[in-house]
Amino acid sequence: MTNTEEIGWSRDEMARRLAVDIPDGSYVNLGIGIPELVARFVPEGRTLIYHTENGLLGMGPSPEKGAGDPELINAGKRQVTALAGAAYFHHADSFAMIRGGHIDLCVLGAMQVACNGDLANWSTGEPDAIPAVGGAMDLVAGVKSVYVITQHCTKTGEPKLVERCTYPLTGRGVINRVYTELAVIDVTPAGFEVVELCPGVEFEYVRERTGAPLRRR
Amino acid sequence: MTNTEEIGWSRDEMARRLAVDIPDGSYVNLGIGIPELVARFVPEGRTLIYHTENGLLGMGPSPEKGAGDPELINAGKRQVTALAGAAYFHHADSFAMIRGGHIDLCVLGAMQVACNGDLANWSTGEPDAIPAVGGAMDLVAGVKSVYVITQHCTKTGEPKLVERCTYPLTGRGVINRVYTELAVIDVTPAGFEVVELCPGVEFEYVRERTGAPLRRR
Amino acid sequence: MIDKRVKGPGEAVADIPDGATVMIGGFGEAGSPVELIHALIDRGARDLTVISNNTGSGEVGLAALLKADRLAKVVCSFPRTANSTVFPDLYRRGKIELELVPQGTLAERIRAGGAGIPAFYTPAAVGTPLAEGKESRVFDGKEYLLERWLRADFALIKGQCADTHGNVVYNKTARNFGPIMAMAAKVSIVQVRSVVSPGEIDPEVVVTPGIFVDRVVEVPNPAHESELVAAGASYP
Amino acid sequence: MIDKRVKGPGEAVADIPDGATVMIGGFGEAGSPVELIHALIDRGARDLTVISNNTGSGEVGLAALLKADRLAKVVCSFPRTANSTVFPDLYRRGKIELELVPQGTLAERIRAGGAGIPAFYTPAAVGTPLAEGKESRVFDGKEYLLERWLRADFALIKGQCADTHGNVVYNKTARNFGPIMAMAAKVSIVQVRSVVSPGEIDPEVVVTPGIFVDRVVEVPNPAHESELVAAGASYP
Repeated sequence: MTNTEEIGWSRDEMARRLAVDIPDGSYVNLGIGIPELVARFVPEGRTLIYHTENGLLGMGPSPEKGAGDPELINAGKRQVTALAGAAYFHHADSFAMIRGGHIDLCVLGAMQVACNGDLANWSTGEPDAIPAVGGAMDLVAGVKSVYVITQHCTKTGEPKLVERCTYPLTGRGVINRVYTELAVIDVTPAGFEVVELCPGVEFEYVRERTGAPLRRR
Repeated sequence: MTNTEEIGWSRDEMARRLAVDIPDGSYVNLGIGIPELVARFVPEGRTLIYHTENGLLGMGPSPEKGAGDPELINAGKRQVTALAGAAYFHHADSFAMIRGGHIDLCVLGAMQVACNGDLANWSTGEPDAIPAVGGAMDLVAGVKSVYVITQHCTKTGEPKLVERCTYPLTGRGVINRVYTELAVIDVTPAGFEVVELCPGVEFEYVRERTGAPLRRR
Repeated sequence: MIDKRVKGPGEAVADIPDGATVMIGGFGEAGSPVELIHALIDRGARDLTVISNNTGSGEVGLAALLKADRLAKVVCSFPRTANSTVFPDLYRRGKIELELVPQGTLAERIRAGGAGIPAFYTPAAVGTPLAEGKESRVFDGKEYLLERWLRADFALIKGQCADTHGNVVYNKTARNFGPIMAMAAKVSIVQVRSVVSPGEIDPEVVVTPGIFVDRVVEVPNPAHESELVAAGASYP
Repeated sequence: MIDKRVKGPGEAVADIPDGATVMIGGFGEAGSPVELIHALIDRGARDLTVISNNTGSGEVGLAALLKADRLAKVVCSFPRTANSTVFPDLYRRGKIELELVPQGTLAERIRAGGAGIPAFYTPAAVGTPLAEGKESRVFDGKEYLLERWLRADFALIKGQCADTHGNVVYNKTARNFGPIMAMAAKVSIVQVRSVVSPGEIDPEVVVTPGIFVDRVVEVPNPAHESELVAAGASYP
C-alpha cells in the first residue's frame, strides 16, 4: 500500500467536509491537531460555540501576536481568545458539561477506530511510553456525538479503521462517525458504512484500506 | 415537674453563654429559633462569619425596615443583609461547605438529644404530620461541631436529654454539646457530662430533669 | 446566530406535556419563577412531577400550581410553610406523592444529574427514617448512603440578567437551585429581569453558562411571592 | 478580625512536612502557582504526593519540584509536555509513582473531596486499561466506574485577586483546578496579584468563598512559566 495522503481530500478539505455537518448553534469541543482545523471552515451564517475543557465556552481564534494572555489558553495549551458571550468556569464544571451530555459534538484524532465504535487514541501501550490521557476518556464517555477526523491509514500504511483495536482503548462503542481523506464513514450497529466517498475515490479502494468490513449506505 | 423556664438562664443568657464558646474567625451556621439569638451576643473583638445554607456566607442582621430585598433571605426565609466580605453561591456549593466539613460550628434546636449524641429535631413521627426535613440532616452529618441550644425539658416537663430518642432521628451520634437554661452539657463517649451549671442551679436539680445518666466533669 | 429568547412565559412553557418532570427553582420566594409557574398553570399540563425545595406560599406560584391539582408527585426537602395549607391538604387527602429528601442531598442529586454522575454516596440521613430502603456502605470507617441523580424534562428558573446566548447571572440568594437545575434538565427555561447582548456580561462573572440554558424570557418586573400573599392574591 | 494574609510564599508553605499530599493548581502554565512551588522547593519537604493535572515545563515550577526529587508520587491526567523531560526521566528510572486519572475524573474526585462525597460513579474510562481494579456497576443499562474522593493536606493555588477573608477571583482559564482544590485541602494557600479589603470584591462574583481559603499571599508580578522556559531558566 502507498501513502494514502497523495489521493483524496487534503486535511483542510477533510475539516471543511466535517464542518458542514455541524448544525448551527452547536456546542463543540475540538481535539488537538487536525480537529482544530474544523473551526476554520464553518459555513457562513452558522455560529458554533467552542468549549475547551480547561474552562472556557466561547473560545475564539489565536490572538494577534503580542496581544495574548498566557492565562487564556486552550486544551492544547496554545493562547486563544474569548468571544462575546463567553464564560469561564472551573474544571469540575467544565467536565460536568462534558460528562453530563451538554456538549453536542466532539471531534478527535485517532490511532484506531473499531467497527463497533471503540476508540484508541491515547497510548500505544508500549512499555517505555509515558502514559498520558488528558480529557479524552471523559469526552468520549459524555459528549452526545463523537466524530473522528484522521488519515485513513497510518504513515506505514496500516489501516486505522479496524475490526478490533489493538491499542489500549479510550472508550468502548463511542464513535459515531469517521472523516478520512478517502471517505465519510458512519459507525452503525452493523459496522462501518460509507456515507460519502471523496470525489474520484472508488469504494473498492477504500475497502482495501479498511481493516474491517465496509458497507455502502 | 414544673416548667423549668422559671429558673436558670433566660434564652438570651443561654445564647450569650454559647456565644462565648465560639472562637474568633469561626464559620458558623445558626438554625432557626433560639440558635439565631447567638449572633447577638458574640463577644467584642471576635468576628464570626455566618453561613446560611440557601447560599450566603457573611450574612448580616435584618435590614432596616423597607431596605430589604425579598431575594436576600436566610434559611428561615427572613430578610437579612450581606456584610463586607460576603459571597453568594448556589445550593450544591453551599452544601459542599456543609458536607465537606468546612463549617466550624452549627447550632440547632432539638426535640430530643440522646446521651450517645443522637439528635431528633425534625419530626414527631405523628402520622398526620407533614414531613419536612430541610438541611438539618446534612448539617449534623457534615459540620465539624454541632451544638444544641434548647430548654432542658418540653413544655409538658418531659426531659429532652434522653437515653434514647423516641422521635425519628435527624442524625446518629452527631451532637457535641447541649446548652440549656440549667447547664452546659457535653456529649462524651461516657454519656452526658455537665461542663457548667447555671449559677444557683444544683447538679441534683439538673439530674432529676435529665432522662439519661448525668455525670459531673 | 444564536438567540435563545422566547416571547413570553406562555411561549416558554408551551410544550411542557402531561406527565413531565419539572424542576422549579427557588428557596422560599427567593428565586421562585412566579411568572413561569403561572404560565404553566395556564398551559394546563397535568400529572407533573415537580422537584423543588419547597411547596410555595399562599395561593400563588408553586402553591397555586399545587392547588390547581396539576401535580402527581413532589420531590422536596421542606414542604411546609407558615402560610400555606395547599400542600398539607393535598398530602393528608392522599392526593399527592411526596419524596422527602434532605436539602443537601436534593442539591447534590440535581447537580449529579447535570454532571453525568448517576449515583454518589453521602453521609446525610444515615441512621434516620430517610435511609430506609437505601443502600449504605462504609468508606474509611464511616457509613454513607447511595443516592441517585435527579434529572428533569424541564427546569423553570429565575435569574437576574441573561444574554441571548443564555449566560445567566442571579440576584443574591435567589441563585440557590437555579444553576444546578439548569444543568439537570433537558430544557432549561430562565426568566430574567433583563436580556442583554453577548459580551455585556463579563465572562468572569457568568454563573450559569449558556450551554445549560435553552430558553430565555424577559420578565422585567417579576412579582414577589410575599407581596402577592400579603395582598391576598390567588392564581389564576 | 479575620486576616488570612501571610507575608510571602516562604511563610505560606513553611509548615508543609515531608510526606504531605499537596494539590497544585494549574492547567499547563495557566494557574500554575510558580512562586509557591519555588517556595516549596526552598522549604525542602520530601516524599510529597502531588495532585496536579500536568507535570510542568522546562526546569521551573512543577518540573523543578520534580527535578529536585521531592515527589514520591504524582496523581495526574497528562504528565507529558513538549518541552520537559523531567517527569519522563524520573518515571522511566522508576523513581516516581504515577496514578494516571482521566482529567474529568480527576476534577470530580477533587470536587468530591471538597464536597464530602466519599465516592461516586462515572462513565469515563469504562472498558479501558484505567478501569482495571476498579468496581463497576450498571445504572439504567449503562456501565459506570466507582471513583473515590481526593483530599489533600495542602493546596497551592494561583488567583487573580483576594480579599483578607480569603474570597478569591481568578484570571480567565487560570481558574481551572483552583476552586475545587481550595475545597479539597485542609490548608489552602492562594497566591494572588493583589489583596484587597473585604467588600472590594462584589459578593456576586466571588468564585472561591473565603471559607475554602486559609492563607493568602500577595505576589504582584507572578512569573509566567512559558517566559521562564523560553529564557532557559531553571530553579533553584
